[in-house]
Amino acid sequence: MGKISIHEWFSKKQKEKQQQNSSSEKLNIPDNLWIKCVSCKTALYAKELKENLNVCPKCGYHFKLSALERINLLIDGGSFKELSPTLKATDFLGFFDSKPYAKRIEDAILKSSLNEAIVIGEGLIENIKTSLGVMEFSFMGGSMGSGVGEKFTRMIEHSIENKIPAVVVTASGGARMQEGIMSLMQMAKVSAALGRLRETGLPYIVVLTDPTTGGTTASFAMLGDIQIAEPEALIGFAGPRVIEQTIRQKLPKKFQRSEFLLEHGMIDLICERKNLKGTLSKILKFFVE
Amino acid sequence: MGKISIHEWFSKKQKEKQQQNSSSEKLNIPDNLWIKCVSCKTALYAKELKENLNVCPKCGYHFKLSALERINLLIDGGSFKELSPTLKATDFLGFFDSKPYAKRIEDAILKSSLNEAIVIGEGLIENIKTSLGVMEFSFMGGSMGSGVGEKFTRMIEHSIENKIPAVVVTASGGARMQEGIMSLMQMAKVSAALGRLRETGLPYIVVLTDPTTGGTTASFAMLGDIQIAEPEALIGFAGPRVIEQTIRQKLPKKFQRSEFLLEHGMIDLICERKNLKGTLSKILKFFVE
Amino acid sequence: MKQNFDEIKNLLPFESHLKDLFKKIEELKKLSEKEEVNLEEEIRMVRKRIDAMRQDIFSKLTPLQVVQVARFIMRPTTLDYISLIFEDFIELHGDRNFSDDAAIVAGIAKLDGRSVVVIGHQKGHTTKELIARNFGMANPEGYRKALRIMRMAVRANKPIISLIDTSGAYPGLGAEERGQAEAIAKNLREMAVFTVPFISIITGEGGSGGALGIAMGNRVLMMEYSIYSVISPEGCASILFRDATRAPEAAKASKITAKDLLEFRVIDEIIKEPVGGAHNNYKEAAANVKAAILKHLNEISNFSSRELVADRYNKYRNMGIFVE
Amino acid sequence: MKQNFDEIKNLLPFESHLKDLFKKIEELKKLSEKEEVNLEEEIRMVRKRIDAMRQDIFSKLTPLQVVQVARFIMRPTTLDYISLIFEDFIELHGDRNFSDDAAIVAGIAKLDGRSVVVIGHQKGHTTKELIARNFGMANPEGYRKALRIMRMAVRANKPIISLIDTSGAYPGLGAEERGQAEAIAKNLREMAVFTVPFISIITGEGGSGGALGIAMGNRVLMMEYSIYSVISPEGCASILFRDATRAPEAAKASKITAKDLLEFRVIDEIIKEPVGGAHNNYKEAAANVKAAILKHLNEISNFSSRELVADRYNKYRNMGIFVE
Ligand SMILES: [Zn+2]
Ligand SMILES: [Zn+2]
Repeated sequence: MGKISIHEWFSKKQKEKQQQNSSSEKLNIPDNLWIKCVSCKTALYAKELKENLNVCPKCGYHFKLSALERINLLIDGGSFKELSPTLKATDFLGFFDSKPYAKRIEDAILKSSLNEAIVIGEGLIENIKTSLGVMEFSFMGGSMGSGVGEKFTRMIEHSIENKIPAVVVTASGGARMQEGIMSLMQMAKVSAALGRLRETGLPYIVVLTDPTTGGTTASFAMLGDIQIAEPEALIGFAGPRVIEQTIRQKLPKKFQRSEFLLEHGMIDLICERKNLKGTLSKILKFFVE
Repeated sequence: MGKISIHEWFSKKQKEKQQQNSSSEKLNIPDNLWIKCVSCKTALYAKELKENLNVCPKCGYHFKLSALERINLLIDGGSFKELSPTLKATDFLGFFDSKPYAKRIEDAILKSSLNEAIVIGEGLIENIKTSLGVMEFSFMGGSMGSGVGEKFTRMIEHSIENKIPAVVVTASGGARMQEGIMSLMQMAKVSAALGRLRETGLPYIVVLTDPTTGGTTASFAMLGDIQIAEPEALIGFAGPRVIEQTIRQKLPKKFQRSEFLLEHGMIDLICERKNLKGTLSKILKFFVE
Repeated sequence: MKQNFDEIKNLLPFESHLKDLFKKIEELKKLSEKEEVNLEEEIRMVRKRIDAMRQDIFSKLTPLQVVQVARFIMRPTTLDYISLIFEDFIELHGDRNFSDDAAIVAGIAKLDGRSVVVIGHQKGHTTKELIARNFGMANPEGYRKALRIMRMAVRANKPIISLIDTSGAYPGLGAEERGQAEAIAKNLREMAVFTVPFISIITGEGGSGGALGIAMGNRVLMMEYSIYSVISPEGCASILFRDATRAPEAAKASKITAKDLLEFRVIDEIIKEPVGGAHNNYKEAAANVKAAILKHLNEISNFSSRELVADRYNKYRNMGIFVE
Repeated sequence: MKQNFDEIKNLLPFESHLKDLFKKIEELKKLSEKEEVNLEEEIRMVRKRIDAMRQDIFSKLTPLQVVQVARFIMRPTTLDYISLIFEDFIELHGDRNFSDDAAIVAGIAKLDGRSVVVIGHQKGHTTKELIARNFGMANPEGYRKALRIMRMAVRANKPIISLIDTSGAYPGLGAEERGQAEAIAKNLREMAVFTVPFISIITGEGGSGGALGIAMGNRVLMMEYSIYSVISPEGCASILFRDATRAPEAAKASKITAKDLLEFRVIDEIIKEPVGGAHNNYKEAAANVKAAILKHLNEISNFSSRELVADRYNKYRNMGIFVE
């Protein structure tokens, strides 16, 4: 468990966020700005967008949510207890591309005010105690390296130890290539944890958000007892460009979007953000009652 | 177990067969006759065909085998012990179409020298003790009614009780409609027996022969740990005519044939009749050794 | 849900002589409005007469007439029953393999506060809906979806309720390619060993393997005017009698009504329908179904996992009539 | 099986300077025939020199050169190894859902008299075979077939041997439609809890999730010149360095050779290859693989089902390097 109270933690995180220079992040721009919806191109008043849970009031396009916003959305006020908040990635390969991995980690921590691309913890969802993992896409594209793998695994183990359901909200570009083979091994690690969870009969619920691809999809993101997706989220194994290069043709419209996956039998339901907590709580009630 | 020795049983059955008037059955015609291959249209000397296990020496077309011929082919000489040989169907619905079901049963018994469309028993396949069920297509099209369902179930139970593998050779047009709903219930019954068998870890091997369709396919014929098919056997759920009526177009060539099922992932391997016993014994050895 | 139900338009062929009585009611209503007189008593009397006649008609239905009721387009569908019987239903989709088959619906729900999984074939009340649902005829994906969700129920230790209403599994090209037989067969084997209470209700048509594919409950119940058969009367007539017009005969010979099947102990109970069939009163029909589910669920809820499997195994093990 | 292996034609780019020595051997052979003199000793000497030079070359391979060896078209495939290591192999086909994927082969066999299930990616030695096998890149059906047959091994309580040789799971349209990610993910979860001994060997390319999808053994071994990586060096270069030509650098940085992975304890042992790589001597390569399988199988064969699951769980549970 985190060493500070949840209340302190939240205000600390929020303060950190406000202090950042974050002009590139839609969600942190001043309230009086206008934002153009990436889908319907409508100019939206930033405050209005925020109040609408970052969903375009005109066309329903779901903008990204940060992990903290997501936790705020899903978890009953003040009930979230973070687990392993200090766990961090480390540059064990001495890997560098345009900049060293060590520097990338540092930058990501500064930018997101989080130590890794997933926040894990325990909290109440309409009074049901749940293990929760929420990915942060702004942290190196939500990529899964040793840190994410370890934290996800601990989240599942927390579920098993406390006999409570597990919920994960995904947002990830896949494996963290800067950790080489070790990032691949995380797929095995998290899936093994889910194999153990499954044997207990405890439920594991996945909420897929835009985007979820690569090794994350091919491991814990596709293993939910129930798979929920936000509308129009990109969800796939290979990236669209790789596929286009392979098949040498344009991809169909809506390819790899939530609606496409629903049609192809890969997810249970698509749920708008405003209904997400209610739906999750009904699902959890089905399992725990 | 049958009350007579296997040797007696075999000679009795063979004698009965020879005594029959069976001009309609290719396999019982005098040895000096010529038979036209239904596939390549070659005229074949009946004796030659018989010696070649009823496989056309020119094109490899697999003619039907009777249950007794099949048992002779697969089971080590003299090791077969029949189970429940006296079990018979009965006309409990008083069902009649062009003739009463009671009469149909009688005729089928006379024609086939068997009491039902399946022979079950225990025998050695290259020295491996095995439960065996072999269907007889000439007995009312190998249809599954209460008799077939009960005998199949007993065969599986024999397997469980004696901790030996189970092998079935199918040849069936599906459910025996003259028994109404009770024939449908046999699908549940035989599948339930296989559910129990599966929990023991004992293997269940299916050999699909021409034709296997309808409720037989949709129950025990598709539930093998390993699914073997003879070449070009018709295997399907719905009959080709029903499908053509539904989709209002001609079916592709080779539709619902063994090769088609292999391509579509439904069977493990296609095995020529001459290799069948060897292949079965290798498979059984994998499981029992 | 039943909407704008036109009682005259929706008379079954064998009750068309009730048309005049319904017209009479309409006239009385108009008159009452026009003249501002209260004719409720009169209307009530006609209704009573209709009900009495219907009770008489329905008590003497031929098997083929029962088939007509069971197949009637206004007959409540699985989703109708779900909305009237369960709370907090969340539909779950997909077989995690190939597609989501709209001919079978499945989901989680509450039944009087108790968590259950409910699955069923889905037809529809309009041509459009019927086409979207492939007339309730599932492809392999439907059976695989059902299995996936039933297995989830087993892991979560929740009872399963299945509602059966299909003329059969879809006999299409793709269905064969993707293993219709395999999908149904696997369901049968797996349902046999489910360690949770499992109740199946034939609500409309129980068509052959396509029905059985989700119907291997510990208890199998049938609505009063539903049918359950190994082949449709038409199919039976055309195959066995080589004459499709002999369906009435085939229907009779094949014993496909709830009453017949109760006699053979293939089913455990008949669920009463409202006067004139379930389509005349969805609420009453649903209430009867709910009561039956609860009764049977209560009876088997105390069974251990082992007992549930043994109970189900014995039920099907003992089916069959033969001599020896 | 290796056939008509042309030693000159099949020299790897970085050993092309050996060409002259091979030509020398050919000349000596011709001369010996023509003049009817015995030049075997001379030939043996040249061979010895070749071997010595090769040993030297191969001891200093750059990571990208190892990649070239691992991908070489003449490198033994899964079916080559199967025919040389196992007896009584019977190939089993199909996922029982959609198709049979030729990019993954699976079957039952005997290993020194012991029953085992063996699965592996299958490439090929000719363009025709490679196309038929989709270059060893499996669709979801391949992973589902593998899972089906591995589960059969678990029911039958037989060990599983998997041979890994793929550049990755196929990134095609149909593969996405039919759930490539789901298929791989499910395999990972299920492999983790298999109650039988499970040994995986990277024989050629261990490409990302497509490799891992059948590679979660209790023991994971690598051939000396095989690679195992989360992304191909070319892919890594083009994504991270935004320049595909920087593959050598990416190969080096990513640590993809057997030696590197042994250091990270991602693998348990390196299997020695014949001089000049496995393609120069299938028999020797296969013998080494067989010896390694037997050694590790013997070590874990005494484990109980429970211990096997715990052993495998802990192996993967402990993978990862982070600070806290
Ligand atoms: Zn918009
Ligand atoms: Zn021929």
